[in-house]
Amino acid sequence: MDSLIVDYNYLMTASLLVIGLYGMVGKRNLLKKVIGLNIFQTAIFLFFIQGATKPGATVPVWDVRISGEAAGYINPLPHVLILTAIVVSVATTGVALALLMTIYRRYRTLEEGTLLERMKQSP
Amino acid sequence: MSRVLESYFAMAPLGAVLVSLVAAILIMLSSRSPNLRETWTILAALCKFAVVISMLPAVLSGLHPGITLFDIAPGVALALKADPLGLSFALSASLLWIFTSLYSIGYMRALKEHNQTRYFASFAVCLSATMGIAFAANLLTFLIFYEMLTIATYPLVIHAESAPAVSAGRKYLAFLLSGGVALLLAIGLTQMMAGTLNFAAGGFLSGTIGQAPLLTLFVLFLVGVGTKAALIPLHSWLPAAMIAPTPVSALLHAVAVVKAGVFGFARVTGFVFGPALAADIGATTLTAVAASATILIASLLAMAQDNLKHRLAYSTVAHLSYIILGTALLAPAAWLGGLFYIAAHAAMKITLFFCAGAIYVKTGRENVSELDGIGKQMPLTMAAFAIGALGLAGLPLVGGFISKWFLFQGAVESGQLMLLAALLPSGLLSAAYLFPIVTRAFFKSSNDFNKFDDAPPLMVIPLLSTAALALLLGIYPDGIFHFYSLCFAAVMSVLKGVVF
Amino acid sequence: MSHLPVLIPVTLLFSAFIILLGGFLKRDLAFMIALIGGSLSFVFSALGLWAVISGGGLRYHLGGWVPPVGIEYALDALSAFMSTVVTLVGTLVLLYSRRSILQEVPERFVPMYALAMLLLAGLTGIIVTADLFNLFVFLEIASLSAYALMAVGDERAPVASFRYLILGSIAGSFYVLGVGFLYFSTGSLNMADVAQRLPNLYGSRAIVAAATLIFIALGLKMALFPLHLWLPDAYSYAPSAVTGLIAPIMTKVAAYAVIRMFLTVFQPHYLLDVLPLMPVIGWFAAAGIFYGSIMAIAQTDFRRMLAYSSISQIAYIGLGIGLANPMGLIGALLHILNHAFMKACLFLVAGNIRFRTGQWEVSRLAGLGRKMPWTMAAFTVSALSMIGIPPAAGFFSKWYLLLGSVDAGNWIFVATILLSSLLTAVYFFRVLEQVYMRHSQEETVPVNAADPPASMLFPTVLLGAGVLVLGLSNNLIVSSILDVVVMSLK
Amino acid sequence: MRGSLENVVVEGVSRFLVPFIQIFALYVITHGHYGPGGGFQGGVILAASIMLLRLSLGEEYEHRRFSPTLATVVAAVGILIYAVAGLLPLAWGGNFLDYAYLPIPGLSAAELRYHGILIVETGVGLVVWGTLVILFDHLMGSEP
Repeated sequence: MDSLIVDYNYLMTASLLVIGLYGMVGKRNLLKKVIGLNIFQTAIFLFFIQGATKPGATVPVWDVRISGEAAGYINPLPHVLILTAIVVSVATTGVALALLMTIYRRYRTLEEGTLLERMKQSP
Repeated sequence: MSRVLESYFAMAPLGAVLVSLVAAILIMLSSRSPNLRETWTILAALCKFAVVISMLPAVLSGLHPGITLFDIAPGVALALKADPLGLSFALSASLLWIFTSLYSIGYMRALKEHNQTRYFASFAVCLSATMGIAFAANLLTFLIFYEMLTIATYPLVIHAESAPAVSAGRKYLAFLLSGGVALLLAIGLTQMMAGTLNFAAGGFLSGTIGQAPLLTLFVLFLVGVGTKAALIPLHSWLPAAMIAPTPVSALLHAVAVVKAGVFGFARVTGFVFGPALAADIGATTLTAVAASATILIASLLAMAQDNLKHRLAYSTVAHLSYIILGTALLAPAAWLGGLFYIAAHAAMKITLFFCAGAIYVKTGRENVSELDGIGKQMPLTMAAFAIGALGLAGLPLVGGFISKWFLFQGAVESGQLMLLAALLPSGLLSAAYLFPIVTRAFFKSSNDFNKFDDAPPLMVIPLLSTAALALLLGIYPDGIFHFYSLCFAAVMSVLKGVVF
Repeated sequence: MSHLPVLIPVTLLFSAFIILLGGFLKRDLAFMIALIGGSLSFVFSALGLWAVISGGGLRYHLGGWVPPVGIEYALDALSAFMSTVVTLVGTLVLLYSRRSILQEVPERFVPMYALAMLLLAGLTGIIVTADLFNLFVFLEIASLSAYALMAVGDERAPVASFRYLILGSIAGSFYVLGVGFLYFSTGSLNMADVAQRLPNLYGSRAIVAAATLIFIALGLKMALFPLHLWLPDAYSYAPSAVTGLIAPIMTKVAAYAVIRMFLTVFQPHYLLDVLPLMPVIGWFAAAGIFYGSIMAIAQTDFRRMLAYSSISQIAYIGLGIGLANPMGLIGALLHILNHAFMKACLFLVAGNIRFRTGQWEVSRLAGLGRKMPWTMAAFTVSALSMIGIPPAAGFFSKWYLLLGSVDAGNWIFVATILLSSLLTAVYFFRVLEQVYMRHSQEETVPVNAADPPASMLFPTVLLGAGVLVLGLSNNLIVSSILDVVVMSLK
Repeated sequence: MRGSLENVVVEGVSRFLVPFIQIFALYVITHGHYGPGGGFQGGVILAASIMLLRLSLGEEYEHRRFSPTLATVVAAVGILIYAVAGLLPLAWGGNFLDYAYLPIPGLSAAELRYHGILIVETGVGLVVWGTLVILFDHLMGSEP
């Protein structure tokens, strides 16, 4: 528990996670679900980026003043991973939006309740 | 033995299985031409019988020809082996298939049945499965063919494709698949307990496993094979399955399917547990009680049936339990009687079913009460029926007598005098539900049947042949096919420790 | 030959893009390229399997960077086995798909093949990679293409696909989160490396979180009860060929990932003794077997019935994994293979039915047995195999699972396996009865219904025959491949 | 969002901005292998420039200049570049993506790696550019 209070940023990340999850599961509007998904994924990105930081370190680009001292640079690996994860997230969002477009064109709604009704009507 | 012969005998059990499997394919391919199709059936039947009987001298001389194909699960091979017990079963099934094939052709053509290709193909597959069951050298191989038989019989049961046929088919599957599941579990447990599944005369399970697990295992086996053997209360699929065409009822429900059940039981007691161990854990008593109850209840139920095939079905239920009873006792005579009854009962019961079918084809009648005076029109058929009925009642000169004699002897030998209480009345009961049919046919008169007009020769010849076979088994049990010697050899191998 | 691990997914990946280019020139070129790419990848997988059997595992360092710095691809008995299964079944379905897609969604012909190849690339990538994060990337590649492929189906497909997307993304995110915990605890993403460093950290709560998150994620991708909610709709509304491609292999690959995590990353000791997740999986799976079977019985739509049957069959795999003893795991792995064949065959049969009759209602399949004899023969074999009738393949996976359960002394699992095969019999024989025993009434089945063209029939029948061949040769597979996989459990 | 906004300011500003955006994108791509940046980022910026044009000048006009088909081709070419750069080392005895084995004469292993990354980043940039434009078109298009 202590660590959560001291590292308040993790607390923020966790709350973002929860907000995102709520958006995905709790919201009835499909578009809001996608937004929730994005919040959720962003929280995860933040989690990774936070894990990469070191006090007093700088960006992992060669610097003559620091030279080969690894402690002087932040861990670049999570950044690279998150770069990939962002691409994945963009692609997911893209596919999700494309699906929503199709759904909307077909049923003229993105509200889950109305959508289910209309799906029942048109077999 | 020369090398050629040796390799022939190694392949023979496999050949016996494959012959009709290949025939099934040929039958399906020649669906357009009924004559060609039926030629395949007959050819396959003859080939199969030739292959099976060719093993007879070798087996009687103490050899167990067979082949181990390949491992199908770790430590368990797909293996076939012809031992006396298996050969006697295979011999009776393949011999009777020839008659049934001829009879089927007559029956199916006379009734202009639909979908005959499926019928003959399924039939051939059934026979393959039966051979596989007979020659299986271990429990897993046994199970494979056992399930194959279940599935291959299903199309035959629902051949009529009517609503009652479909519901009978469902009942059939429900019972037999459940039985298969019980058998699967039993075999799985055996594998875990014993580490092997290979049949060994006298059993391979050891008593060190403990009485309770062994008894549980035995009950599972009993349920597994008991469903096919129509042991009460697992019997009710059999009367329902009588909706199938009569040749199916004849061969499958008097010879192949149900006999596969009792044969399986003999395998389990004789080659998995061993009679001594089975007696030790109390399994024999349990089985004897169940079998005796089945004999009595089924005989009584048979009397209440007016439909001829149903009456015969319940009679089958009762008489199958003779075999179970015999092989459950720790007495050589009982074993001998039981095993011999596999062939004897097959010959008698198939005759009765053939007769029922012939009557149906000729007159369209299915009920006992409608058969008054039919002996005048169909004397040959009813004469054969009379022979079968006499045999089932246990009268001398017919195959049934030999078995019953030994069964009585075995019951006395093993000290289970109680069982006589079941065996004695059952012969009378059999007489009570079968003889009235004969007397009705010959001694009551009716206007419906006046002149001689028996069934077509393709039906009459088979049923007379099987009746003759029943007589042969009764007069000279070891004649021609050496059923007696085979059963004797099987008993000797299983009960080698027990004084004869 | 040392390049095999990377060639398997990369061939598929690149053919996906070549399809886009080739598709512009000529539509059928897309199909040809897909087929060639799939077959090549299968050949690579088979060669890899051969190499692994004869000479042990292959390890491959992308870009020459040695792990833990670089990304590693590895072929061991498990992954070579899986990738062979996936590419073989995938290629057969690709061969099948052309006519089906031309009939159902002709306007999407080229992109469908590009997406299908991406899907296969993702799946094989998951299989060959030995890097935790790389696995995530491939997981998402596969999932994204699956969402897109499934959305092309009928009216309701986009909605089903969207639901799948939301749940799938939650799963993907959970997985990354879990990997994050692992990475920050161990400092490595390479599976073998992580496994080496983990034992010192068994007490850590971060590892508990990591394991829980990762297994929830993979359970969702695997559609393990109760995380199966996305599956029935997604399978029922997608185009036939797509379901045929996705249903047999995608959930299996997730199951593979579970096994990989269990055997390689977390190690059996941790998941059995320290944090007993495996028994949990086993019990959920046992519940899922019943749930899937019972729901399947309740369905009137043939494809929906198959979808629920998938849930039940996947749970078999889960049960085997949950048993976590050698027999159970062999059963699970064998069932991955067997079920891939059976389900592919069954869904292709469903596709054939749709191709000729345009519908899937079980009650309206009457008389098809005579009109489509080969299709229905394949169906019969697969159905019997699903029920567990020997010597079809399905029997043997159940046999091993049964022995595993007996070995573990878990009688409830034993009863589950046995009873569910009866339940399976109920819903398959209901169909068989319709197909063979009922005569077709007027206007239920088109008069001219017949077996589909050879390009569709051949894969269907081949898969059906494969079910039998696999059944008879299962001991060979078990002794030469699977025994090696479960060695570490003995 | 279909058709031109018919606003001279918006149109003029976008026409003016786009070249700069694209130059910047190229800068990001070409410096990715030794500084912050790379193919992903540059590709996104390139795609953004196309999207800006589509939004401000209208799709019909824009589709003629940079058609959806062209976007697909760009993406496919990008992956081809990546594939060639990745697979070529295989033929010269290296591992997949091991640029040190690229068959370019007169360069040391380190230099080869350095330029190899540039080649791959260029490919990646093209893929991202093309793919994002495809996605955009798909989302904006009236009918699939």
